[in-house]
Amino acid sequence: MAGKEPVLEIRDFSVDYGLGDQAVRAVRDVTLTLHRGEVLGLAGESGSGKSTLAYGVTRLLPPPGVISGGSVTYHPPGDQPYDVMALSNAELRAFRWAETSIVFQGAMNSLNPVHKISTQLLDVIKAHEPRLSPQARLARAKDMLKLVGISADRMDAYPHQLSGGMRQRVMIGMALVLEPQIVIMDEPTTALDVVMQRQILAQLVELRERLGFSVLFITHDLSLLVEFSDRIAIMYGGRIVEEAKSADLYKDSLHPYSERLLQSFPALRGPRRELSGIPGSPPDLRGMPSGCAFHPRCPHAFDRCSTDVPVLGVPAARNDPSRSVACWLPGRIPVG
Amino acid sequence: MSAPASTITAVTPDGPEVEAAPAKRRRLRFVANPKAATGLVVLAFFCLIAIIGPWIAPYDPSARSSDLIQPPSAQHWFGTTHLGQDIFSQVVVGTRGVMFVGLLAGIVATVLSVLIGVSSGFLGGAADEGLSALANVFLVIPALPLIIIVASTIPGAGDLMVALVIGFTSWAWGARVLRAQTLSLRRRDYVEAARATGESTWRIITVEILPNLTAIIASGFIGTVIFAVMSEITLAFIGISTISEWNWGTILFWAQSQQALAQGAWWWFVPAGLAIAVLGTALSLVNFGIDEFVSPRLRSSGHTRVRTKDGRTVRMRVGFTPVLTTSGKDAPVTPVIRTDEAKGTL
Amino acid sequence: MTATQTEPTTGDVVLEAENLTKHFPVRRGLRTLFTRDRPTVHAVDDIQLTLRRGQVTALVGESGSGKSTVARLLAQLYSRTSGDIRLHGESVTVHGGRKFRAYCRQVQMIFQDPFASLNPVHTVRYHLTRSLRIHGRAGNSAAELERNLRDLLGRVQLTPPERYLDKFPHELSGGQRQRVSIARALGADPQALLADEPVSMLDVSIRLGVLNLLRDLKERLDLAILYITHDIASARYFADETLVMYAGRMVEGGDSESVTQRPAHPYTRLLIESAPDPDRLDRVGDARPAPDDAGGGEPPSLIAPPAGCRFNPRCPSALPKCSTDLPPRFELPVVDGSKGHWAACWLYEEGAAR
Amino acid sequence: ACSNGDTNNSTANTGGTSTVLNVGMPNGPQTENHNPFLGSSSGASLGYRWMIYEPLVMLNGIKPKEPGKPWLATEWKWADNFTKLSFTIRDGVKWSDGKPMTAEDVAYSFQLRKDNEGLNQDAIPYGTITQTGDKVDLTFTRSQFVNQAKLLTVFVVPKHQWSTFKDPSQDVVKEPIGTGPYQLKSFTPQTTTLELRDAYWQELPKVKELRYTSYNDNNAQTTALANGAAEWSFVFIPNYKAVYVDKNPDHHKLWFPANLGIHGLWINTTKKPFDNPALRRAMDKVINRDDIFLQGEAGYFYPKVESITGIPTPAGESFIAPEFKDKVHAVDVEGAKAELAAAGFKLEGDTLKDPSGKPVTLTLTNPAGWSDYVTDLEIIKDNLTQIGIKATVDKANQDAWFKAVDEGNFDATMHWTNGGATPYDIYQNIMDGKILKPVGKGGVSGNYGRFDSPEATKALDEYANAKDDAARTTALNTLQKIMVEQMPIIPTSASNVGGMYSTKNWVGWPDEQNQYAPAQPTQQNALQIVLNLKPAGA
Amino acid sequence: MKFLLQRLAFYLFTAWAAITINFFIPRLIPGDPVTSLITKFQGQMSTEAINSLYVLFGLDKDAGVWSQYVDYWGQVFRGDLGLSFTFFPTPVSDILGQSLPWTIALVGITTFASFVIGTGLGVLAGWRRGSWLDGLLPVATFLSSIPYFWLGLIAIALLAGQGSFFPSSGGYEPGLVPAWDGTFIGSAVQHSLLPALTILISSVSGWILSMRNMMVTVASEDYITVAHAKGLTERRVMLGYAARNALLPNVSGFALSLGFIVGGTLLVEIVFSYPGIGYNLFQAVGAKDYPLMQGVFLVITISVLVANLIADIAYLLLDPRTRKEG
Ligand SMILES: Nc1ncnc2c1ncn2[C@@H]1O[C@H](COP(=O)(O)OP(=O)(O)OP(=O)(O)O)[C@@H](O)[C@H]1O
Ligand SMILES: Nc1ncnc2c1ncn2[C@@H]1O[C@H](COP(=O)(O)OP(=O)(O)OP(=O)(O)O)[C@@H](O)[C@H]1O
Ligand SMILES: [Mg+2]
Ligand SMILES: [Mg+2]
Ligand code: NI
Repeated sequence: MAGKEPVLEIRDFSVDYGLGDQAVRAVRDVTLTLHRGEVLGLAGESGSGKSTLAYGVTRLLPPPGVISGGSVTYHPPGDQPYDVMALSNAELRAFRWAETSIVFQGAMNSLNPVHKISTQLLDVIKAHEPRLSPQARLARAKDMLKLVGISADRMDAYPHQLSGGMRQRVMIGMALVLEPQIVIMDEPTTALDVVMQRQILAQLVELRERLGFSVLFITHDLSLLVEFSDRIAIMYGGRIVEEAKSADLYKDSLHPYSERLLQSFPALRGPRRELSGIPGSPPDLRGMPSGCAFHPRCPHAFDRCSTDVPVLGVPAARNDPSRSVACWLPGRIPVG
Repeated sequence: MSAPASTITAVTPDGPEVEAAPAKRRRLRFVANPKAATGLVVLAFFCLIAIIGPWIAPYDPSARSSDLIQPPSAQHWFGTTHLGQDIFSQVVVGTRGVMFVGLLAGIVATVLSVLIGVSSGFLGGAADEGLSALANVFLVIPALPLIIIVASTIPGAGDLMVALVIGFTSWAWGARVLRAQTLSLRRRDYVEAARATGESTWRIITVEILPNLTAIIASGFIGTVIFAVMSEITLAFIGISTISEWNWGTILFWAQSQQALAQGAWWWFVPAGLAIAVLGTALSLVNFGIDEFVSPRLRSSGHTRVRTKDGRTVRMRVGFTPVLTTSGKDAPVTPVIRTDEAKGTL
Repeated sequence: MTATQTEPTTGDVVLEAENLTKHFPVRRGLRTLFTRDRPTVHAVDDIQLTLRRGQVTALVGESGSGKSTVARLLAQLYSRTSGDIRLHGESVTVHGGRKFRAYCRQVQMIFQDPFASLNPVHTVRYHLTRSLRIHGRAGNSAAELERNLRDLLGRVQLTPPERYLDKFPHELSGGQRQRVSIARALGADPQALLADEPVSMLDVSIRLGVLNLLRDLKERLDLAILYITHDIASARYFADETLVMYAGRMVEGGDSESVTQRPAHPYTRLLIESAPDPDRLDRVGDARPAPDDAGGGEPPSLIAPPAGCRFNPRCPSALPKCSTDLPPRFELPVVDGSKGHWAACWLYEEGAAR
Repeated sequence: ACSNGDTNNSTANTGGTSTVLNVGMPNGPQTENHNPFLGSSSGASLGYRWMIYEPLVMLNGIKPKEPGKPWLATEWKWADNFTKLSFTIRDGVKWSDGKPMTAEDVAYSFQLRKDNEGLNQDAIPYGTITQTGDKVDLTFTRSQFVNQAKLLTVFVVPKHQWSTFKDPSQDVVKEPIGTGPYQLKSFTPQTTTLELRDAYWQELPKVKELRYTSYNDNNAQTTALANGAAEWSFVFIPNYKAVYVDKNPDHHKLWFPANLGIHGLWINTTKKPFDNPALRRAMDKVINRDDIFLQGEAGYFYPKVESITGIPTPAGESFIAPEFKDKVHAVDVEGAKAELAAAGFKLEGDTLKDPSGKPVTLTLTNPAGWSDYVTDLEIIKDNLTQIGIKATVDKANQDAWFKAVDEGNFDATMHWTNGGATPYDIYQNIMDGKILKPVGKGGVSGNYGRFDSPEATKALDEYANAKDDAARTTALNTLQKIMVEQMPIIPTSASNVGGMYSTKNWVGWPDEQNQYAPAQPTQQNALQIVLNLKPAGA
Repeated sequence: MKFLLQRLAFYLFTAWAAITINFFIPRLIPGDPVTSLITKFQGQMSTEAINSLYVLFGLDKDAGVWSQYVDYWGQVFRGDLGLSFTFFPTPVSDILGQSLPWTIALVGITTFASFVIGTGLGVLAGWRRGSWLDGLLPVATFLSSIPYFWLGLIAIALLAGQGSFFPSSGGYEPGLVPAWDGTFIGSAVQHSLLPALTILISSVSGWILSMRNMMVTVASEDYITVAHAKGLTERRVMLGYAARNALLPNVSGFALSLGFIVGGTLLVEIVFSYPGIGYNLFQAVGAKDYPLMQGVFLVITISVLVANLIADIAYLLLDPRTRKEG
């Protein structure tokens, strides 16, 4: 959303798994900006590097993941921006959750099974706001749970005593308890029923209105994203191949991959259209195709696609600063 | 209403060749684990000695000589006993008994644990209840005292008998692990799928389930071998089992009954003990290798330290991903951390 | 062997289920050990189902509604509590042995997770050979077997076959694996395929390929397919007929287009409203009430299911009757050439207030 | 801390001279049981029962021919060819609870044995037991010549205490009352402490306190001896010189005199070709008793049997028949070969063939844990190769071995014989035809080799029931002759009644020069030794 | 609750099985205590004594197996384990009462200490993978492969020489009478140091290794990443999240290992002449002292059962998932 101020600027960001010869680059030179208050959707097929990017940005990648390049600049409201990649461990700890929180895919696995949910909630508050009195902490935790629709008497439950949907709500509540600027959500609802999924997302959107945080929302379900997010970035083979407002992307996608991806979803309403799917299989990180990673599966590929890597930029044909694409097809080559 | 056929052909995957590693290599991959490799080499060495020991031993281990209680020398590498017997020969010849009992007990216990564990896990119901109760009882009843009691009361218990006694009393742990694993395998789709294809129960157990238990069975086998070796040596050492044949426990028994350490004859005592420890270590290493093979998380990767952009060395660890370099384009914004008092100290 | 191109005789009933019921006994605690009644999970109750030659029947419903249980009952992997399963009009109950083999030669099942349904220690060749062998279709010589194997792989478009025959499952992609599973099922040359969520574990971009393949097979081999899914949009795309399950019971059924476009049962409506849909005009973020759901999205307990209509605690338009009496099937009026559309809801009782 | 006896003995040690004697035995933790009748009691196991309960007569086990010392009996007399025995009981002896000891107590002590089979461990055929004044008269149903020693050394228990026991064989006698100079002070599973009584019918000994410590095994006991924590013990120490004596050569002493019991290689005389006495004699000629003594028995434990009659010396010196007086055993390979050749055996290369042409092989069996016997067997096996006998050593489980020996299912084994005051017990145990049972039938109490010699049986019977000494000597000489000619067992070592002791704090121990008692702390004579000890400094 | 009742039923069953095994052991095996006694004395006890010993030990009677079995149960319930032969006529229960405290004190304390120390080191080693603590692992593997008794003997030879602080044998100073006073307890502690150290060294490694592996496994769980993401302190994540969860399987492992530990201590007690129950078993085996053997076995089994029960309860307290409401 042009004009809005950025809250997180990811620049030329690369992530490797392993070191030296065995290194596998799972995220390549990603540049992406999250603006204050928006929901940015990140889509792409399995293995395209969505989670890796999210974990990399918060430096939570498990070994052997290493960040091999780039910067992630965080803009605190009304303060100097700083690079998350340059923080020391202690600084990082203070940064986490207070500024950026994460909701993972499986809530059962994100909650420690042996602690009460109240303990886990209070832990966060205690770690970041040690001055707060225990009563105040408790009150805050209760408020937060109420906000996500969990009654205070479930505070002392253990994770296994809650249903999947409730656990996911607890996680969301926990993510918001410190009122961070950014909430990263990595497929937070894939394990849930569609009914439950819609309920939770509706609640989240409502909370965003109230608290004003930004969301980086990751999923491979494009139809969900189109409906839910302000902007969408499509990843393929570790790179962002297209970025646009969700409505624009849905109506008029520029990258052949996005196009095909959108055609893979059967629609529930409207006329039954023919679906084609995407032939071929996803690229292997160890042996990435040269040039555009999508060219072996692309119906429009031509010579240049297999030699040069397309850069992400505002396509000449559209000249709309709010969208960018990485493709060599005529008219999609960036201006300048 | 139907999709064009062209779509279907287009879908035909001709994706990249996914690492075309031959299957065999995958199964033996755990040998590539340095721990497993070290363990296997040492183990192979002991096995070799067990086989050729009697031929390469420089002396008859029971033969007396006039060199009574001699410290190690060129003639007697590990010195001699109170009867002038060559300890090196005893250790070499004694390897066979140790390996024999260890392996046989391991085999017996493994076969029992597979039979009981897998059938209990697969059959379920009353059979499962009964068999797992049996396993639990054997698990809780202390094995070594039981072995001592049983071994001490069987007349003429030779190596074979000792191996059987150990084998018959130490299958329970493996059975329990296998049962749990079988229970989880039984629920796997591929077992259901095999059933739905029409495979017989017997074939499902032997061909579909058992191969997937290989690592656990192997690990249980190794564990039992360790236990059996220790038990056998213990029995020999406290003079309970028949010690007609030489083994390391017998050597220690003689050393102890002749008060070797009090006499200062450390050489009588140390080699056999070290041999046990080395064999035990080798077996444990193989087991670690298997464990790491099964659960790759346990593998301690070679590179755990990396160099960061400012020249520091940082450990790779959960929760704090190291940052290697910055792209030179934009100089990173100088870190300015809000030292907001309300947010606590940094 | 290529598919015999006989004219699809749509309407031939292959497999039928009537009043199919499955209750799982719950492990008893010590306290309940001595009481008379054993608690049971009412996983499936009173299911009516017909699979016809050359037709795809979709079974949709939320997680835990008993879809897989139905499939397993039909595959005779579970013994049923009551009800009847008829194969070509003949009632069958088999537990194992030769009769079971004879049954599964005609009815084969495909599992949800292609990563779990192939044994990691066996090659593709092994899996397919077994399937052929068991059903006596392996041929008499090695060459014949080889031919049959290639034929099978060809049918699921894994070509060239030699590239896949000696691979282990982990060397294949998800879509390829699912194709191998399908090939294995085809190895028996069945008349009915029970596909239990065959694509839900696959990536979006591959899903469609597998579904298209199944559709192609249906047409070429004249198979009767039961397609189980929780993705109602794919049911619309793929199935001729769609049945909706809720908490172990069928609540609505009819041709796919009618069910998805004109859902009748409140649960079906909730389901369809909740499904993500880019074409929807009002977006999630917009001020629009969440779909009506009085139960907070929680399915009911199946050990003590609600009396009457099982959806009544969550139903926004529940009548007093709903919590006492079990609604029977009510035929719905024909609209736009819809076929056999029905709903088990008191709202459609003759004369009920609409 | 226990390494230096003095530091922790401070409670009892006053000044420079010791008042405590530390006795040790390698018998493991004890339970409180002071019943002198029971071999399983701590009193018996550690030996302190003899410090509390005294015998009627004190006999010296290593000088069987010496008349006994009057102890609680002042006089004793055998009559009617050893079927009658009368004691005169000492006057003025008091029990440790102050009550006087009377002839009634003595009679009661005999009666107790007669009435409880479990307590009559010598299986004495008691007749009548009568007490008149200070006299006690006993009759027996058989001649008790061979049991003389056992009867005279009977210890006496107080009737006033023992008659209150419900079952004397199952009572642990928590508060032992005896006539000995010591009484119980404290008991712990590790250590029993005895203290000196105020009064005693003899001169009070110098040792004020006796501490009996039970170590768990030979190793621990040896260590305790070596570092002085134990001053008196009886234990097998391999390489005793290095491990024990050299730790303090001035004070660490041991003396292991033989008594009349032997150890030897028992041969199954029913098995061919070992039923041939010539073969057994040849085997005897090559077995090196010195090696067995030095290597198997660590050079002291079971003294070597020198005499070819198998009678240990010097204890049995006086019993040896004139014809064998100076015949000592010596290794004689040539002699053995000659003997074999004469009997029709052939030595082909290094294999001996019996007269029927079969090679002679032999399995030597003993329990695995018995390191000295097994060592002996290794030596024997080695020795036998000199005459071409191929022997193998089979180390069996103890029970299996016992059963095999009992039922006669063995080729040859190291085993002991009974012991007693005369060589009769040895010979009876080896050759008595009355206890002979066929191979395969167990429950024998001797003659494991199934040696069937009516001549020997007759001689044994004559010895036990002879009317006079001359007849006895004749019978014993016959037995010796049979032993030498037939060799039913090949004697190697004598039983011992020895001990290790330290002269650091106490002197007056028995030794080669002063053989007043065997040196073993668990023997009855231990009391004599304690009475004889003097502080080293004095 | 239900879980606990189930476990209880299992324990009762195991106890029954153990007692039954116990009952049949002496009936299935040859050899008898009298001959063992005779052989033990190697000639110092006359063969004449055999009959009187049979009478003394009450081995001259015979009864039906079933009635014996019933009698045996009656005895067990009365806590009457019969009379020992080795220490005839001391009741087995007295002997056990005398030695059990020593074993419990030595083994109980050291096992617990070993568990605590090993688990602590394992937590660190697992958490700081790749640090110097990894160097501990091969050493630990080696140490855990050394037989207890061998280590004990070497320790005695090296450390308990003449004039050393470490006594080489016994549970306390020979002259002392057990009492709750400083001298005695000091002496008991001093005598237990070396055996305790031996047990510690050879058993601690097992805990280090298993705890490390559990930590490594747990460290890659999502909730640990979440805990890091929450910005909790290192300590809190390591102890409250990782170690707390990694401990659970180790608790059951702890209970199961008790059986092995009792076996292992038997050797330590033999080697260090420690007056414990393991040594009793050794003696009993040597002397064919069935009542004592049975008694020791029973006590060991029951104590292992009790320890297991305690571990089960601990597990119950530690893992909320096993706690079922209602
Ligand atoms: N530890 C690792 N070592 C090597 N490669 C890895 C590792 N973890 C992930 N990868 C690879 O990195 C790539 C990106 O993975 P990532 O999990 O980010 O994908 P994703 O887009 O989140 O997929 P999904 O939709 O399945 O969650 C994948 O190809 C994966 O195989
Ligand atoms: N073997 C079993 N024992 C007891 N209960 C079972 C068993 N199998 C299934 N159930 C229960 O029966 C109900 C229906 O399960 P089923 O697997 O058929 O649901 P589903 O619709 O296939 O769900 P999903 O979409 O998650 O696959 C569930 O509540 C489940 O817990
Ligand atoms: Mg992901
Ligand atoms: Mg299912
Ligand atoms: Ni001390």
